[in-house]
Amino acid sequence: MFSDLPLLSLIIWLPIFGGLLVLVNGDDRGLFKSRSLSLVIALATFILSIPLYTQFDSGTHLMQFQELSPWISTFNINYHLGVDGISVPLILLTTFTTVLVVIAGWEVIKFKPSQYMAAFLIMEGLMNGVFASLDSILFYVFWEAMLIPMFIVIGVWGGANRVYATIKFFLYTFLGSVFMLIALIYMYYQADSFAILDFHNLQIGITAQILIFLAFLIAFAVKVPMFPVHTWLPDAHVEAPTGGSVILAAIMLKMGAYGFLRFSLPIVPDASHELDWLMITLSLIAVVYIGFVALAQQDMKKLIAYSSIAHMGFVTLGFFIVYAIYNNTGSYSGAIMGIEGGIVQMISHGLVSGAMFLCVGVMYDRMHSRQIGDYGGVVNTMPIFAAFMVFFAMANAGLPGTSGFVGEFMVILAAFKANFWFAFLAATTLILGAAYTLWMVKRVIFGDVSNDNVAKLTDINNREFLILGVLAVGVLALGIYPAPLLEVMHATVANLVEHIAVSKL
Amino acid sequence: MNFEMPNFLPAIPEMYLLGMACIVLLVDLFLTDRTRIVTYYLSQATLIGAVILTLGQFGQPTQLTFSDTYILDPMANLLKLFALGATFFVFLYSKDYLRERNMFRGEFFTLGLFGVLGMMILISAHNMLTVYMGLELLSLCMYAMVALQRDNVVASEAAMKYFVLGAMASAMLLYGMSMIYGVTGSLDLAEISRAIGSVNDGNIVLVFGLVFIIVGVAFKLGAVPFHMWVPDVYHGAPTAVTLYISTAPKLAAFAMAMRLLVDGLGGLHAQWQDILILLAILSLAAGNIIAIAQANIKRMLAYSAIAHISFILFGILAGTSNGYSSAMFYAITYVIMGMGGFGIVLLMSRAGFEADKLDDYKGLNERSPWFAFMMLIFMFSMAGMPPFLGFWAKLSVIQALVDVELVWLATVAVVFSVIGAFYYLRIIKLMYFDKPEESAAIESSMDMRVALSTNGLAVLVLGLSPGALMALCVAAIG
Amino acid sequence: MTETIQKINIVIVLAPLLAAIIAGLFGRKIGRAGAHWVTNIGVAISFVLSLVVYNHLVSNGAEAINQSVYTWLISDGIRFEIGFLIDNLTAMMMVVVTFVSLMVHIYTIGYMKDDPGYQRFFSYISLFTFSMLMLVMANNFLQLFFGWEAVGLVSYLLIGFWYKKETAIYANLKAFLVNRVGDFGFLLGIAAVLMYFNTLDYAAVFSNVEMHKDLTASLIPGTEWNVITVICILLFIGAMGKSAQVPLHVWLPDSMEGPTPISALIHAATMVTAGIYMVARMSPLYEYSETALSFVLVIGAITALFMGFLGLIQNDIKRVVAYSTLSQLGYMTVALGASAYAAGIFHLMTHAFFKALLFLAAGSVIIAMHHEQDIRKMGGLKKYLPITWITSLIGSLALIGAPGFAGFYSKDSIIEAVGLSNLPGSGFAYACVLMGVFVTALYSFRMYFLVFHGKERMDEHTRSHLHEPSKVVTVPLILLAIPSVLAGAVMVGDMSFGNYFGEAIFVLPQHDVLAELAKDFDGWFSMIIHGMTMPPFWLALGGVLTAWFLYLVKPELPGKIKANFNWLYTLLDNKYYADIFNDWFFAGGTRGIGRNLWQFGDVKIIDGFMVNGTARTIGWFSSMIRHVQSGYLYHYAFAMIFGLLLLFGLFVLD
Amino acid sequence: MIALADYLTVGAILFCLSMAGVFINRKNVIILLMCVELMLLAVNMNFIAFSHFLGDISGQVFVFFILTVAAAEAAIGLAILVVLFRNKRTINVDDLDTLKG
Repeated sequence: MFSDLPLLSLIIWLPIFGGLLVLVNGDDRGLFKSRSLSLVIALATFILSIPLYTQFDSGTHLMQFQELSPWISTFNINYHLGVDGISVPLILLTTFTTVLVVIAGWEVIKFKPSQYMAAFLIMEGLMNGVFASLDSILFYVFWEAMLIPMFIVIGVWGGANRVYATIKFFLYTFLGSVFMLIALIYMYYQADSFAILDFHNLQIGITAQILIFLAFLIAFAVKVPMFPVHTWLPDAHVEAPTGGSVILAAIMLKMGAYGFLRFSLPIVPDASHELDWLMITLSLIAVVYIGFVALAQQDMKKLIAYSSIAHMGFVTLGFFIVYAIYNNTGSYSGAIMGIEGGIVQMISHGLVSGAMFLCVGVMYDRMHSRQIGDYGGVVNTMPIFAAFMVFFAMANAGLPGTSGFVGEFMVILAAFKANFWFAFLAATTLILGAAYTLWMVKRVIFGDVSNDNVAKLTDINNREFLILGVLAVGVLALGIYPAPLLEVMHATVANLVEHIAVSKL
Repeated sequence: MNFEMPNFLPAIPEMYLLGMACIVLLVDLFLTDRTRIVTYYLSQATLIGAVILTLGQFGQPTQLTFSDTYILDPMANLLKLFALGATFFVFLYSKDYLRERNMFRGEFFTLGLFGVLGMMILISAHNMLTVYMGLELLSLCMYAMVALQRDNVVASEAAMKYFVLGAMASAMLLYGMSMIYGVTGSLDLAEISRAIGSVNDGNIVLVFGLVFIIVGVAFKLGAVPFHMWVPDVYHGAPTAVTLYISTAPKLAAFAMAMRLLVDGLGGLHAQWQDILILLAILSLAAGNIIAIAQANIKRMLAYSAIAHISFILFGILAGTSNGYSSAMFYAITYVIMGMGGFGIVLLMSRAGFEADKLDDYKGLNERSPWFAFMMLIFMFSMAGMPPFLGFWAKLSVIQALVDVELVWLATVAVVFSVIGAFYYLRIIKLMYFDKPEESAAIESSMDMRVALSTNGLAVLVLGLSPGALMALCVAAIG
Repeated sequence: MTETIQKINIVIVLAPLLAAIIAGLFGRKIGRAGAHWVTNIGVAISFVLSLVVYNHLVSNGAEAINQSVYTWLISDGIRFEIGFLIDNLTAMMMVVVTFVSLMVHIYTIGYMKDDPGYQRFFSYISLFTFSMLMLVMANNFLQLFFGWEAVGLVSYLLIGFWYKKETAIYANLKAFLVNRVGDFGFLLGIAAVLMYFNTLDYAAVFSNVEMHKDLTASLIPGTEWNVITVICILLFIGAMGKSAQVPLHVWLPDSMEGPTPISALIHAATMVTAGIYMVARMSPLYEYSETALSFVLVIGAITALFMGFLGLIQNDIKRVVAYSTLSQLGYMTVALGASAYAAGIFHLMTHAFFKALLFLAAGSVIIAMHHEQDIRKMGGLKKYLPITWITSLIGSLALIGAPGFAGFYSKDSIIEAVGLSNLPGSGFAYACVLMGVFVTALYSFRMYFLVFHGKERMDEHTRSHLHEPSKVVTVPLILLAIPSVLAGAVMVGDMSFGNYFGEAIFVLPQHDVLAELAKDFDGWFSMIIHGMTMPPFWLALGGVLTAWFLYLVKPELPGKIKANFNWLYTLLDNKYYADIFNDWFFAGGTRGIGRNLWQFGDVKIIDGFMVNGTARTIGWFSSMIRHVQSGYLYHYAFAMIFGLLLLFGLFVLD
Repeated sequence: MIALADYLTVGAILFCLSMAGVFINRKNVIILLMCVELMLLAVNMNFIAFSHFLGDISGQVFVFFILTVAAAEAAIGLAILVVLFRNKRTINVDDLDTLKG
């Protein structure tokens, strides 16, 4: 029944126009309306996105659900949408997370709830657009436009130091992406088109490739974020409201990694080959350095933010060990595992970090503090919550059986094929990840009731239980049976590896 | 000696405008303050009429008239259309502001109309004499308008500065023109262009002339280091006048640059490209950086205007029709955005309150979510964020630069855009993140609200489908 | 029949899982009784069915079963599966695990009856049973790792079961992290297996070992490493974590912060033996690396002896047993190192019974003493707790390897096997295990005498309430005491010297010390007779007598010895300073590195200097150059003229 | 015979003088206005000289326009000056420094 609908357009524009509707509707005419309206829109979008998975043909790497119509003829820019095995899981993650975020903000957001909800809905549409665009300018438009609602969300509903954080966030990411724009325009003159797939087949000289790669790198590295351009993330997370943190961690970071797969690797494979040492180094620094830094954090959100950076290090590591595997073993066997592991890690991190931020949000809503030192013995007053928190913490530490394990496992396996020491350094996350996560859990959750505020805590209500429960099921399901997720991406990733193995010089 | 009747048809809008401006001037003499609104309506009707007449010329082939001193081409047509339209909005936005300050008199509108006439002449100039006449007509009107509020101390200071510097710049332009005239033996732009082809490259007089002409153009555009008047005049002039100065004349200035540098001195592209690169980078850097330190929104927007000008220069210096059309697109886009930005300032101001401090915008989202949203659109658009119109303007200019392999320049441009984004963000931060210092609702007339909303939505809608406007600009440059 | 067994296998695994889920999620609904019933039944089902499987394989001699349950994922053409490999080794482990687990489940009903976390506790231990079964039944490295980590998780949860106790939540974090250090190596080992064998399936890997035995890799540029050695050592690092071998042993004594049933089940009988099991399972790999075997041997020997010393000075009843566990794990590891895998596994089994027995007995004492664990405050309990007393005595005798008891057979096999081994380090190992016998006997009976004999040192109030705990506590003690006596004699012929494990354990002929021993083996009884003539027996006897003399005959003597050898006592009391060193160097060091990297790297350099520095510079620049706009007309004019000259200058330069 | 270059030199000197006048004079706004007029005269000188030597009349036509416009400009300039004086009670260039930064 869905097959003849322009599904991709729907999941982009339904939330955007829905968001505008919520905005226009306003919150003065009764809070209930704007919230339930938002929930309906978010749910509808989620339902509309399901056929993308169920009707997806996993046997081919070609773009599916394509939509193409001319947009700006002057520059040959088209409204071109389509998805493959890499983007479908990310779109599903986006639509799914947005539903949770809407529910999570239900009664917590008292100040201008309609604007809050509208911002998230609009953001959802834009993020779907990022993952579904096949025209690079269209991609860029969605990519950049996304910053606006996020800027507003952090700035309006954020914490005390929100102005610094949000402007830092905005300028950092803005600075990153403008270089990409120049690279895109440069390629437009080579390909005479802004279509991403045309870029994939472009022959480019090595110097140009390296410059393009660096331009992309700045854009995507900021978003991922990779060391050393990561410092906006902890600040943004700390100040953002819970929903903002969730979207930031669950989806926005993935956009950078997605960019590597969609742009950097296939468009400039030789430069990727040439500079893979840089990417691997930065990724490993992200894992190790950030792991240490996370240990030192006193603020729960900051800690989880740093852990996000470390986890995203696995993603980029998985993507860029391709050539090192080839150099070491003489074949590209293992490369697919690295990339697939990276993608799985993206999805998993979306769920786990989202859940972690929601957990912190649950506590913050009650105590209005994110400081680890203000807590202690939460399990005494919030046993159900504590169970969830420990569970997600374990997932964050990469316990097998949770989704957090799958990606890390695959990436470490692949990294070993590239170089023992890559795997060695990557595997330190086993220790560091467990150390910073569980140490926090120990200080926050366990122990005797540390102060009166903790003693007054009430356990989670049904709404919170629903969100965390759904996420827990997702985390567990992906951990126990990840095959369906990988099924979708096999053909695409295999084709990608085949494509990037061929030099474009 | 046989006298040939020139073909007046290409200049019909100008002649109509001249006639109507005189009528408005006369009619206003007979009106009392109570009935002054008639002047306003008459002026707006004049502009609408001129728009209609201009539209009537739409699509006509290029024509020269008045002994080839006057040209009607698609570029002129489009620019005039937007100049007239912009002035229409300027009058509309200014109405309430002028009333509250006892400035709602015929002078503003008649000067405004004559200024538009100057712009149109400048846009259609095909002879250095016409350029000069148009420029002076426009400038003299603007000098007078800045000083219109007679008891305003800063305004008169701004007017004085504007006048002295403007006259000096005119003189320099003229000096350059005299040099060009000396070398090429003609005032006609087409003749000059032809003659330059046969002049040897290193002709020092020609270069002298070129530099002086560029100074004149740069002054009009407000490019660094000939920008000094911009902040003071924008700041000092009554906001309605600032609005006028900051919008339509930019189109005229763009046209002047096109006429002189491209139509006339196109053969010297290699020479003026370097100069424009220098001016553009200076403007970009100075505009964006100094704007950060401003506490007055008019002054901040002035510096932002300086920064925006550099993008117009980028388009022109690319030296391709692609570059010209993107510069034109940028100029038009800037007019639309700038109009909105100052429009919000006018909307916020009321008797005795200028709303020109940045802090006046604190918590606007709580006082008026809709207009806060409009301002957000203008600011993000100016910062060059998609999906707003400003992004496409920047995109087209940057692609024009990349096209001529000035990738490094494109990189400089975008980096400074990021620095520039900071002060736009600050406005949004004030509107959205801060608590309002006063809770009074924003009062304004309905037509103002509607117009401003249209303006804002235009930035959004044109941002979502900029194709048509871009195509128009491309067609206009041909 | 095979298909039925395959289904049974799935039930064996799922029954405790289901029970755990029910007790965990619906604990409040089904109440305390509901929770213990559901979990006890779940584990009982597993136990009974394990016996069925055992019977099928061992008694009926059926073929080993290698079954696949489902495909976890496929990537890069490599299948990652969840599946079971059931052979004699597995079957034995299943029986041991489910049996001990069942005993502990029953015992817990009594031990935890007043605890508010009753349902949670049952849920955890059932979950543990599930995880442990997943571990031992795995037919591939992935699932092994899954079970490996899952038991780690449950151990973490159970050590921190009393989450209000600061020491408990410290201990569980420590346990998890130390285990993670082991897992770090383990995971790398798995990655190495995948890289060189391109599969994680046991069968496929083991059948290809020989082909890879001379393969080398240069881990550090310029040096060549034998791949099998690398894999084995990496995997063994995992085993060192889980089976608490020096230097990763530090978590185990602290894990005694958990409730006693847990100490019995997880930290003595089953989970900690996972490493032993894993190495035995990997025997086809280890056999091809003498380096790795030597490494295993030496580590095991160090653990066996030096952890035993620590048991001598402990005063906490559970800690004494804990250190004895460490030492016994060392014995098992030594056996593995000497290629006497079968003896190691045999000791694993007997140890599971008697150590669980000892722990539960200790638990019984603790209940009776109202949660007093200091043996200096006990004494003369024999008459108050007769069942506990007699079962403890059996356990202790089994532990020290008194001839006839289960521990005797397994331990003697190990000691003699080590004596025959000629791997590098075997001499050292032999010395260690021999000395260990004396030490074991000394600390075991020191505890035994201090608890059950001698003066009653408890306070009056406690004494008046002393009585034997309820049936649910004593019945498991009795049930565990039976195999602690008998298991050795019954199984020794098959396990140590027979062909019990079939193809599950692979030994190269030149390493096969047990086969050497088997030549002299002539039935269990003659082994007793033979054992009496061997040094271990006399050493054990000496240990017992020393303990008797020191703690019953001349109780004032230990204090004098302590005073005379103060430095030694201090060294032992501080556990060789391992904890202090770890706290200072690793825990403190990492925290310090983290803080410094953060404050210096992120806050100062990146944020302070680069990000905010840029912003500040621009801001400063902005506030400076705005003064160019001085407001003076002549400056403006000058700027224009300056600009004019600048443009001319541009041409001059051209 | 006076050569073209001589005329141009005079024009240039006049122009430079007036430019110097604009930024060296810090006292009186009226002097500024006069300097501006002088600049235009320098330009006129150029135009007429070129016109003469080129034998082209349009340069001289331009001069008439310039003269006319200069008159209008002067009118406006003086008007602004009057306004300024009424507001500030001074026509000292140094006092025109309210707007800056």
